[in-house]
Parts: sequence; C-alpha cells; structure tokens
Amino acid sequence: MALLASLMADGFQKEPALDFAQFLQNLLNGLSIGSVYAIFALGYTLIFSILGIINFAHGAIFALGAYLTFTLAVGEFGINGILKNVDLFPGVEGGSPIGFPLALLLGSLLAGLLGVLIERFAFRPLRARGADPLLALVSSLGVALVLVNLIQLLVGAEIYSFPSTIYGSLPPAVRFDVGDTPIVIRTVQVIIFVVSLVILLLLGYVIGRTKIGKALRAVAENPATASLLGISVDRYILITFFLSGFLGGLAGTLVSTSFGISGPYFGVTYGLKGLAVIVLGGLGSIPGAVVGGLVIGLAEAFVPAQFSAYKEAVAFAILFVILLVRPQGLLGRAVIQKV
Amino acid sequence: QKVATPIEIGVAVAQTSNVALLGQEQVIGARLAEKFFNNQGGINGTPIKLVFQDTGGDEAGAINAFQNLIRDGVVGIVGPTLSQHAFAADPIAERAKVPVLGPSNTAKGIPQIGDFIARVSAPVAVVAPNAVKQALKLDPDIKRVAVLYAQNDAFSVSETGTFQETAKAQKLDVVTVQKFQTTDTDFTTQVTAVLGAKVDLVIISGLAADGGNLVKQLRQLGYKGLIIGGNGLNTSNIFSVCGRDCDGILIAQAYSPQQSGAINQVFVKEYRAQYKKDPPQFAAQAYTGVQVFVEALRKIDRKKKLNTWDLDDLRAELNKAILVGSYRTPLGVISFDKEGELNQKEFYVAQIKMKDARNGSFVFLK
Amino acid sequence: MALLELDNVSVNYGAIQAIRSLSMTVEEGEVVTLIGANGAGKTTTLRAVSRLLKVREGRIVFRGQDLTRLAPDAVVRLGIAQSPEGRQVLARQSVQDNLELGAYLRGDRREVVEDLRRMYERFPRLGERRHQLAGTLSGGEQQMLAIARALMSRPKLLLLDEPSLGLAPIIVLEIFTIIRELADQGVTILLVEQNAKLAMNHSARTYVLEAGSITFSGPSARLVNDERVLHAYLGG
Amino acid sequence: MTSDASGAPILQARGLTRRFGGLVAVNNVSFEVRRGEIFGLIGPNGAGKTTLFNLMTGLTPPSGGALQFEGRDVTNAAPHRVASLGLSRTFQNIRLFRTLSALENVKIAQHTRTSAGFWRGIFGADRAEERAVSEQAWELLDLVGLADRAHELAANFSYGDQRRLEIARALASQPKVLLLDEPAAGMNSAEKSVLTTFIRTIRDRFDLTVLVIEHHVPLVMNLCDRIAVLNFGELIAVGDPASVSRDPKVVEAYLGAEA
Amino acid sequence: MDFLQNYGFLLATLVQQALLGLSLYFPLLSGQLSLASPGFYALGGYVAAILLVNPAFAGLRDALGNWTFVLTWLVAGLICAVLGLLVGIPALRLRGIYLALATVAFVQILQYVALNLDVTGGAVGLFGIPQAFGFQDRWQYLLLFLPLLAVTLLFTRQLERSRTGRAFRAIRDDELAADAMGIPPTRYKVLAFVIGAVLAGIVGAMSAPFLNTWNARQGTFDASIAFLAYVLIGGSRNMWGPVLGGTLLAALPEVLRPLQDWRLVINGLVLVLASLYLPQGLVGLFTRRRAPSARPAKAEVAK
Ligand SMILES: Nc1ncnc2c1ncn2[C@@H]1O[C@H](COP(=O)(O)OP(=O)(O)OP(=O)(O)O)[C@@H](O)[C@H]1O
Ligand SMILES: Nc1ncnc2c1ncn2[C@@H]1O[C@H](COP(=O)(O)OP(=O)(O)OP(=O)(O)O)[C@@H](O)[C@H]1O
Ligand SMILES: [Mg+2]
Ligand SMILES: [Mg+2]
Repeated sequence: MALLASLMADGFQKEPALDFAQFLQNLLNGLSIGSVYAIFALGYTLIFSILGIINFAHGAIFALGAYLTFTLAVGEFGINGILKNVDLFPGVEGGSPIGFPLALLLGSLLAGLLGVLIERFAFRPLRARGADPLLALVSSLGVALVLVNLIQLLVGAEIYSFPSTIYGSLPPAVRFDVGDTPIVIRTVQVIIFVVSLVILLLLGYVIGRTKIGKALRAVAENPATASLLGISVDRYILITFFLSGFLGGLAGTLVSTSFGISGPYFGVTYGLKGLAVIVLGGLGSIPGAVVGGLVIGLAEAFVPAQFSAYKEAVAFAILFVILLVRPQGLLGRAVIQKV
Repeated sequence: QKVATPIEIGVAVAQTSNVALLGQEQVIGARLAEKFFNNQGGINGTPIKLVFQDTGGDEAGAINAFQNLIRDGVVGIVGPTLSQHAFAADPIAERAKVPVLGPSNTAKGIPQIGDFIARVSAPVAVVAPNAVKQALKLDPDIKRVAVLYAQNDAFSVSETGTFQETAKAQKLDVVTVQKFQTTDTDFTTQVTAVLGAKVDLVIISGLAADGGNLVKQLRQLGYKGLIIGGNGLNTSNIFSVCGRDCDGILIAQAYSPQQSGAINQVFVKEYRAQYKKDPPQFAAQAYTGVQVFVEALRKIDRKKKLNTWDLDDLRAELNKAILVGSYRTPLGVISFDKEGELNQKEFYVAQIKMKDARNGSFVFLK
Repeated sequence: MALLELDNVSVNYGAIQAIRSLSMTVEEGEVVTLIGANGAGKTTTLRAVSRLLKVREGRIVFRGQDLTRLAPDAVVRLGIAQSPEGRQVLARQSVQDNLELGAYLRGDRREVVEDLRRMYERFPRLGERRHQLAGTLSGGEQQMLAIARALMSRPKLLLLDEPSLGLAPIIVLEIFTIIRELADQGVTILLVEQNAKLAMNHSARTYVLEAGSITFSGPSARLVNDERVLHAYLGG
Repeated sequence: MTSDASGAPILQARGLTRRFGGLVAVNNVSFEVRRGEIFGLIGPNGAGKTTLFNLMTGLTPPSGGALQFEGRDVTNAAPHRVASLGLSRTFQNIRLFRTLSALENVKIAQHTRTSAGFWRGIFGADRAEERAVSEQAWELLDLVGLADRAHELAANFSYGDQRRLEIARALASQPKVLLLDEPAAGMNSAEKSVLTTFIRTIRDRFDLTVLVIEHHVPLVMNLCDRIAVLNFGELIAVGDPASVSRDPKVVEAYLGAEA
Repeated sequence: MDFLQNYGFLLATLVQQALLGLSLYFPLLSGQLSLASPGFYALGGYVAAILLVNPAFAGLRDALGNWTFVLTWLVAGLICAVLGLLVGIPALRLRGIYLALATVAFVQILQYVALNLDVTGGAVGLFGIPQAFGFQDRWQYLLLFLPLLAVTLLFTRQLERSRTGRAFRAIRDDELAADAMGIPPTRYKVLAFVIGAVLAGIVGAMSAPFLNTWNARQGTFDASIAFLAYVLIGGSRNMWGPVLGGTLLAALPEVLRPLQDWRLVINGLVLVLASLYLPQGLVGLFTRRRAPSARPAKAEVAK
C-alpha cells in the first residue's frame, strides 16, 4: 500500500504534498466505505459458501439486529407502529437498564437465533426434499418481505439513531496532517474497519485451519457424501445460519451507529451491493468478501468528482468487467471439472 | 350512480415500501384533517370519510390504488406521494374525470396532466431561492458554494437546478457539484471533495435519511460553514439522523409550524398532542389536500345537497369549485390557477436549533 | 446375534419398488458378498443401510440397534463406513483432506496421522498426489481414494460398492489383499462386486440379488460352483 | 470383418502432449488408428488414457502435438466440432443428461445429423425430420435393450444400465469413430461377454472404428485388433494382443501377477 | 364492462407480468440464470417513450399515425436483440449465480445511464406518453398483451418441440456433455438469451403507454427478483409456470389489499409457503403427468 502510495505521489510531481494527501484521504475513505460493504457481505457469503444459495433475508436480519440492539439499548419506539405506546422498560429513567455493549451482544445473539429459525422453517424443508436450490432463494425473499414489513408494522418507517454517547468519549473523527493538508476519518468508520478485520481473521482461522472448517467445506460441496463421513450436515448448517445471523446483527448495529437506522429497508439497500461484493471477491470465499468490499469501496472513493453521477454504476461496471476476465471472482477458485 | 354518505374522499399514498417514511406522515396529516373537519360538522352536517389505498413504491401500485378509489366512488383523491407515481396514476383519474390534489408532487408538468389534476405542493422553483438569500443575509462574505443532490430523486434533481441558478444569480461561485443516491449512507467521498474545495456554503437537496447523514458527516469531518437543506430535509425526522450536528441548517420551507393562521395552530396543537413533535410538511400538505376538498364540497353542498348529486356530475363540479376558491390552510392562504397549479403566498426559511441530541426545532427566520 | 441384520426391508424410489422384503444377515467378522445383475438393487441395499435412502418397510438392525430412524451421520458414528458407487470423492478438496475427513469422527489425532501414512504406503499413487484436488484424479485414482477414505474411519462394518471398478488388475489384487487383512483384523465387510468370482473367493457367504429380492444365498464356496449362479453371473 | 478401406489411418496422433502444472499426463504420444479396427487402450490407473480421449474429442486442449482425423487437422477443434466431424464418445464418469429421459438423451445426440434450424422448428416445418429422429432413437434403445424404459429419467438407471444408455447415445450421432471409456465397468462377467459381442456387432453394422479403454484384460485381448499401452503418459507399446501381452514392459507396468 | 373498467389495469398487468416471467424462462430453458430481463424491459420502454414523446420524432409520428406504436415494438425488439447479442456473447461464459450477477450488473448500469441522460428525462423520467391506438381505458391494453402472450406461448411450444428446444435442454442438463454431443453451447445460449431480451423489450415498449410514464425505476433489481420468483413459484420446467406464477404473484398484493397493513407480510408468507409446499411449482397442481408419447407404430413394425 505504502509503495503504491509513493508511486502515486511520484506521478504528481507538481504538488506532491497535496496530491499525496488527497490520495491518502481517498484511500481511507475507500477503506471505510469498503469495510461496511465487507462486514455486510460476510454473513451473506457464509451461507452461500455452505448452501450455495443467496439468503435474501440477510439484509432484513442485518436491519433487525440494529433494531433489536436499539430496542435493548434505548427502549423507545416512534409514532407510527403498533408498538408506539409500549414502554419496554417502564419506570427506568433514560430508556434502558442495560448498556450498549450488552445490548449489542444480546441483539446480535437474537439475530443469530432468528437466523436459526429461518433455516429451520424456510430452508430445511426445501433441502430435505432435495428441491431446486433456486427455490430457497424465493423462500428467503419471502422471509425478507415478512421481516421488513413486520418491522414497519411494529415500529414504523421512521429513522432511528443511536445516541452519540454509546462510544463513550471518543471524538467523532480522527485527524492528522500530511504536509499542510488535514486528513480526517470518522471514528465510527475506524471501529467498523477494525471489527470487520477481526471477524475476518477469526472466521478465516476457523474455516481455514480447523476441522470445523474442513467439515463445513465438505458439507458445502456434497451434503450426502459429508453425511457418509459422519458429518452432521444439519447441525453444521444450523451453526452457519446462527453465525451468519449473529454477524449480520452485529454488523447492522455497528453500521447503524454510524448512519442511523433509516427505516425497515435499511438492510435491504445493502443487499444488492453486498451481492456484488461477494461475487466480485469470489463466492464462498471469506477473504473474498472483504477484498471485494474494499475493492468496490476504493473504486467508489476514487471516482473523480465530475463523474460522481456514475459512482453507483462503477461498482457494477467493475463487477461486470472482472467477471468477464476472471469468471470465478477475485479470490474464488475456478470450478475444476474433470471428465 | 348517486353520491354515498358519508362523503368519501380517497387518499392514495405510499404506506409501504421505502417511500413509506413520507407516506405515513401524509396518512397522519389526512387523518387529523378528517377528524378536525368532522368535528366541525363535516360538509354542512354530512360527515366525510377518508378511504386509504396504499400505492406502494411503484407506478403500477399507484395506478391500482387510484383505480380502486375510483371504483369505490370517492369524490376526489389526495395523492400520490411521488411525482413519478403521479405521472402514471393521474392520467387514470383524468380520464375517469375524478379530481386529484397532489399533496407532494413538485415536479414540473403535474397540473398540466389534465383538467382534473391540481396540487397543493408548491413547485420547487418558488421555494428554494429564499434560503440562499437568507444565507447571504446571515453571512454576506459567502463566495464559494458546494452543491450536493440525490440524483435518483426527482424532487431533489429539480430543486438543485433552482439552487444552482439562484446561486449564480447571486454571483456566487459554484465550485463543486456532487451527486449521491437517496439510498446512500456513506458520504465520505463527497464530503472530502467538499472540504477540498474550501467552500463557505453547502447546499443539499435530498431526503431526510441521506441528507441528515450527509450533514452529520460534513460536520464530523470538520466542515464549519453554513449548510442549506432543501425541502426534503424539512422534517423533524432529520433530528434523529444528524443529532446535534443538525444545528444551524437553513431550510427553505413551503410549510412552517410557526405559520400563524388559526387553522395551522389547531393542526400543530393536535399533532403535537399526539406525536410530541412538530408536524412535518408532508403531514401539513396532506391535511391541506383534505381541507381543500372539504371546503369546495361545502360550497357545492350549499347550492345543492350533496346526496342529491350524481357522482360524475359532482366530481366535475367539485373540480371546478376547487380551482376557483381560495383557502386558509396550514400552508397559509392558497389558491389555484386555471391549470391547477398552486398559488402559495407564504414561504419560510427556518434554522434548526437542537435542544439535545434527539430533539430540536425549526426556528423561523425573518 | 448377527452384527447387521436386514429384516424384510423394502425401499422405493417414488412409486418404483427397488428392493422388496429383503432379509439378510452379516455376522461379526464375516466377509459377505452381494452380487446381482445391473439394476438388481445392490447399491440400493447399501444406501439403505447407510440411511441415504428411506426404508419403507422392515428394519435394519446393527448390533441390536435399529438404524431405520437414524440420520446418516449417526450411522457412521456407530461404526459403519461405505465406499459408495460413483466414488463420491469431494472434488474440490485435496486428496489429503478427503482422507482426513474420512477420519472426521476420530479423536486420536496421532493414530490418524499414522493411518494416513499407511494409506499412502498402500496406494503410492495417492501419496504422490496428496495435494492434488480429488476432482482432477483419474477414475481409478478416485476409486482408490474412496476406498482409502472409508478405511480411515476404522469402521466395524465396511460397505464396499464395487471396489474394483475402474482399477487396473494390479490394484484390484491389492484391494482384495486389503479385504483379507481387514477380515483377519476382525472388520466385518459387506461387499458388492461384479468381479464375482474374485469376491466369492474372498468371502464366507454370498447373497444373490435379482430384481430386488434375494434368490440364492449360502456359503460362497458352494455358490461359486452352483450351475445357475455360474451361468448368470460368472460368465460360464 | 474389416472393410476394404482397412489399413488406411482414420485417426493420427503426432506427439500429443498434455501437462497439468508440473504433471505430464500425456507425453509425446504418437499412434495411428486404422479405419474399421477395434483399438484398445490400456495402462495403469492414471496413465493418461482418459486424458488422451479428452484430447482427441476436444474437451482438453493439448499442450503440444497434433491430431488428424480423416486427414483433417482437429488439434484444437471445439468438442462440438469434433463431434460433428464424426467422433463420438462415452465417459468414464458417466455424463448422461440426467434429468432427461433415456429417449431424449438419444434424440439429442442426433443433433449433428439433423439440420432443422430455429425457424423451421418454430413453423413446424421439421415434421419429417422429427419422425426420423424419433425412429432412430427407438431403434438404438432397442439395440441396447432399454426401449421398454425409454421414458425413464437417465438418473434413475442403475450404473450398468447408464453405461448402456451412454453407448446408445454415442451411436446416435452416427459417428465414424466411437470412443468407449471403460464400457464394461460395473458389468459382471456374463454381461461383459454380451458387451464384447455387442461392440463387434455395432462395428460391423455401423461401419465404425472403435477405441476402447478397458481394464478387464481378457475382454481387451479378446475384443481388440490392436492395443496401445500407456504408462505415466508415455506410449510403451502398440501392437496386436498377443505381442503386447508378451511385452515385458507391459507385463511389468500393467499386467503384473495376473498375466 | 364495469368489471373491465374497474379491474382492467390489474388484468392487463397480470398478463404483462406473465410475459415478463416468460422472458426469463427462455434463458432458463438453456440453463442460464439470467436476470437481465428487467434491463431489456426498461430499455424497450425507453425506446417507445422516446419515440412517442420526443419532439425530434414528431414528424415521424404524424406520418405514421397509429403505426408509430407498431414501430416502437419493432425498434425496441431490434435494439434489445442487438444489445442482447453484445452482452450475451461475453456474459454467457459465466454460470449460475455469476451469470445472474453479471446480468444484474448490466441492469444496474443501464439504470444509472438512464438516470443521467437527457433523452430519458433523468430522475423524473418521461411522461405524458400518448395512448396506443387512442385507447381510453387500461383494459384495452389486454388487446395488446393477450395476443402477444398467445403468440409467445405458441412460439414457446413449437420451440420446445423442435431440435433447437432439445439442444436447449441438453445444455441446461449438462453443458459439457452437450458440447461433446455436437451442440455448440455458446450459440444456443446466446440464442435463448436474445429471445428473452427481445420479448422483454417488446413488453417494455407496450408498457410505456400502458403506465403513462417511464423512468429509471422501471426494471430494477427488485423486478429481477420478482420475475425470478414468478418462474420458480410457477414452475420452471413448463412454459405455463411463468405464466401462472406471474399472474398469481402479481395479483397477490392486490388481492390482499383488504388486509391493509398486513398485506405485504402475508404476501411474504405466501412466497415462503409456496416454495415449501409446491415442489413442482404451481403448474404441478394443474398438470397431471402426461402419459409419455407411445412408441411410433412404424418402429414397432420394424422390430
Ligand atoms: N434415483 C433413482 N430413482 C428411481 N429409480 C432408481 C434410482 N436409482 C436406482 N433406481 C432403480 O432401482 C433399481 C436398483 O438400482 P441399483 O442402483 O440399486 O442397482 P444395482 O444392483 O446397484 O445395479 P448396478 O450393478 O448397475 O450398479 C434399478 O432398477 C434402478 O433403475
Ligand atoms: N485437470 C487435471 N489437473 C491435474 N491433474 C490431472 C487433471 N486431469 C488428469 N490429471 C492427472 O493426469 C493423470 C492421467 O489421468 P487420466 O484420467 O487420463 O488417467 P487414466 O489413464 O484414464 O486412469 P484411470 O484408468 O484410472 O481412469 C492422472 O494422474 C490425473 O491425476
Ligand atoms: Mg450399483
Ligand atoms: Mg480414465
């Protein structure tokens, strides 16, 4: 990275300090945007890697995690949903008796549990029947529709935001100077970046280095054969859904501490971008999800201002081009077929 | 077909989909109007009844909602929420000769869809310039301006056009124009560009969630100058998005809770009593839509009792009556021109003042 | 009591009955051969024991425990391994990963490593290719892998579905050597084999399956000389 | 038994080579197959037999060397092109159209021998051709003894029956050269001897040249006119069954104790 | 007549959605999970809308009268065919979800282009689109959509019966084996893709006047997924599947209107239940397994 940066700086000899600062700022922006995409995509890719299907409900779980944590941490609802007059913690001053970290943990666990329920009721019956895997896609779409509209029914379409106090006394932004130019990045972004890296490393370790990972890969490739080796397919799938839900909930909450929960469709809007991310990175590849997220984030950050109208298209243009050059995605493994 | 009692007025707005944030405020506004006018005795003794149909988020949903209302025999329709939906659904009402009042359709060309189409939402071009002038009043040294807008939102796109023209007319230098999507959450790229351009005024056209996030990120990353928010930010929903960082945003308003008319004060009081915040513009405009129907119907009823009318005749008559009248509404005194375009006298510029991280108010500026 | 007992087992594919009221037993430590023409239901029988197929009627009892309600992985846990028809190697995993997954249920890490070494000794080809993806192996190499993988679990009962399929003659002999050795160690083996003569020479008893039912059964030494069996399966 | 064209090479391989990373699966292999003969290909597991078939049918591009079919260069031709020229094969790991019926499997393979284009099909101007396709499909199923199960899905057939269906499918494209990759795998001795007769019959009836990969030595010796032996990707012997089975290199590499 | 007045739009929408479901069905016939249909639908709509409202074409419109509408269908179909070829040839090297996502990317790119061009009216879109053949009521669009559906179904039936249809099925089942059997996969996959593109484009061209307006929100990712649901819930192995699926799923939210706030929740539940309990899709409920065609008599004699 540093080398690349210095190369770029050399390229702009006239005003090296300024342009290097600009570059650095864009780089940081890209990483921060990308880590949000990545953290969303992780849970997506987990389920894809084992079942080979896209869980469209992931966006809803992502949002629901945020709502759950919010409920536990703040305990207050808006003006339009069924729950508008319900006081969750009657008599407790300042909303909730539990602090943000505990709420985050509980909220994420609940989201994980929701993942398990979804597996049990919307996916397993299809698997048991050996149905067209695409049907699972429709089923998860149905689940997403149910969840999103239930949220809207319960708490309305309003925007909720975590109070800025949840991260204690951390300043809103980190800043330092390069030459005379200040470089700034929001603290929340740094937190998200770090968390997604930690999760990546953990997952990478579990899946790449342990027996669990090996078993998961076996289940992913061929459930019948895996079961013939004594691997409990259902249990592993359940664990995967729990993990995916947990990560989704956690990610949703973290992201919403940065951007607020902008309504029940909050998570769904990430859905498509998240899909692009995991396909770009290589389906089923955990590091791929992170690399894909960062690549798209960086690409968006480096779109010149006069083309900002096409910023959104950039992600998909990259996706399209990369797929044509490297059909298995950046870190995906080509499907080998021997005849 | 005879006119049924109570008199049914249709409301077709987006109660679901990601437009619901706006739609649900319109439902609230319309409901408050229904209650208020029925307490006043409705149409000279005959109560009104609002019939709600969800347009959802797409054009087909809007057409379906309109068709359902027309079939159910409403005398007129308040709706839909978005201009794009209006372009799809209004022609249906026009052909069925059912009067429509657009509560929030601000794009160019809406009243021109037909004789039966009018709106209570002022077109963008007349609202926006006030804010720029106000900003210059607050800080005459402003020279360099950054303009940002949500390119996928029809309203924001036309609003930003007005903003940019006004800025140029005021001899300001628009140094950067940045686009985003209403679904975006991360604006660090745009903010960096703005900071790099060293501007002393930022003008944002977007909706509450994206606009609020943009403001928050501008402030957190160190922008210190004035911010003008377009009409999409004109809602207390924004408070929970940018929190304390909302403080100081200038907003051009087509509606202000501080409008002094008696009916507005009643409306604001009612709304506050129920929802513990000031009513947003979307609620006020929906309220106004219902009010205009009610008052026009009252006029007709005085000449000839409503329940003696044939429905089709009444709809035609109602359309005529709407266009000739003048109304004291929460938006102030309004009337319509021949095409159905709104004549609104009062526009406002407010500045956001935050009490704490979640509550604030729009303070009316002279 | 028999180690494995199939008691009036019927298995269906949809409406088609593939095996009907099939009864057979395998005693502890015994090698039993199952032969029959293509489509007779041999594979179906083995898949039913491993619970990859639903048993429609009857019971399959292993060491006194009814298997018919268990999940496939639970069956493996009881000590039944299968080298399936069509090899079913995990194509996207390396040879070594396939073998290690064969020992998935074993906790004795050190022994597993030792067994791995032994497998590579038996099948030098696999040793050379330990890091190659299993899907790119040649047909015969995959067959060796499938058998070795089944052995890695150190089963009490080993189900082999046509182990010699696609193997060169030398390797076929190696396989039967292994079968004999395992039998000597007390492992019970149920063997489905088209190479009937060879299989019967290595087994105590033989069942002959025809259109889903057992038509002959008895000591292999006797059946191998039986006119009717000779004619139908041993190519005269 | 062999026709008058016997002796003329129909297929010529010159220095065919295929590498997979560091592994040379097929190494500089040259041989000729004569029109009308039954040509056996044997060798230990992993010797490169299947890979050689893949090179000949265009499924794997060669790393080097050249291949000629009826004097035409087909070294880098796509599989469908090779097929339409008249080379047809079965697969070691059976590749039937599993979710389609046996009948459809056989009909599909007549693609290269029929001509109805898109529009002719849409306007129903392909009736006569369709009738012929269907008739031939039934005949071929008869030939392999699966006609009474024509409407069953291919996936539902047992292993041995799937092999038969694959042969019928390969025949349906009316090939000049038929490549069979372990056709007898999964068949018992009785079935194997039926198969031997069957291969001879179709060779005569359809004027075929046949290449067979097979591990069952008696079958190969009995069936083939000539045999090539591969070991570690290299061709170590070519010749008639008797001479090959006496070749010490072959005995050492392949036949082992059984010989 | 009243019925048509009241429910005409809905009915026409159902047929329209059935057609869009079919447009996805074609690539699926050759095993390609393409979600590009909404893109071609949007493109077709824009082509028609531009031809019908842009002042540059005023002279053409005057000269052609009602034939302008026919022209819009042809032009839309043609442009979609060309674009389908251009996108299809490189994209169809991809498989499964990768292909699906590449086509989604294509749809998204089209959408952002539409959002930024002047001829497409930017975010507001194009409006005031004249009514086809002077139609007054929405139900009259049934007069366009129904015949198109009939023709498409007839076309599909013939296609599936033919040699081309067989080649599609072979590729769907096993591309490599099909290739080895002499079927050039790329050519047939592109053909299937283009047929879908053309159909979607024509439906788009008919829909622009039908919806009165056209904007960049037509043909989004949501639409891609909706169309896919039509096919899968309806039944992906039978041309009646997308028709039934499209019709019923498009009708569902409207039928559920009386449930008010709960309607979309229930709608979602129905989707889940349908995928769980209709293994063959909706068509599975209606079609008994047809007795397979018996062996032709002649062959029997020959034996
Ligand atoms: N998935 C399936 N669906 C329907 N029928 C099936 C299925 N699998 C097998 N069959 C049928 O069940 C019967 C028994 O098949 P099975 O595979 O057990 O035979 P087999 O004895 O193993 O034959 P082979 O020697 O050819 O492997 C056959 O008639 C076969 O067609
Ligand atoms: N795609 C590939 N990648 C790496 N190695 C490969 C690949 N395909 C084949 N090989 C290797 O090339 C060698 C030759 O394989 P091939 O399938 O041709 O053998 P074969 O002679 O047909 O053996 P068998 O009799 O066991 O079928 C094998 O050792 C195999 O592992
Ligand atoms: Mg078998
Ligand atoms: Mg081979």
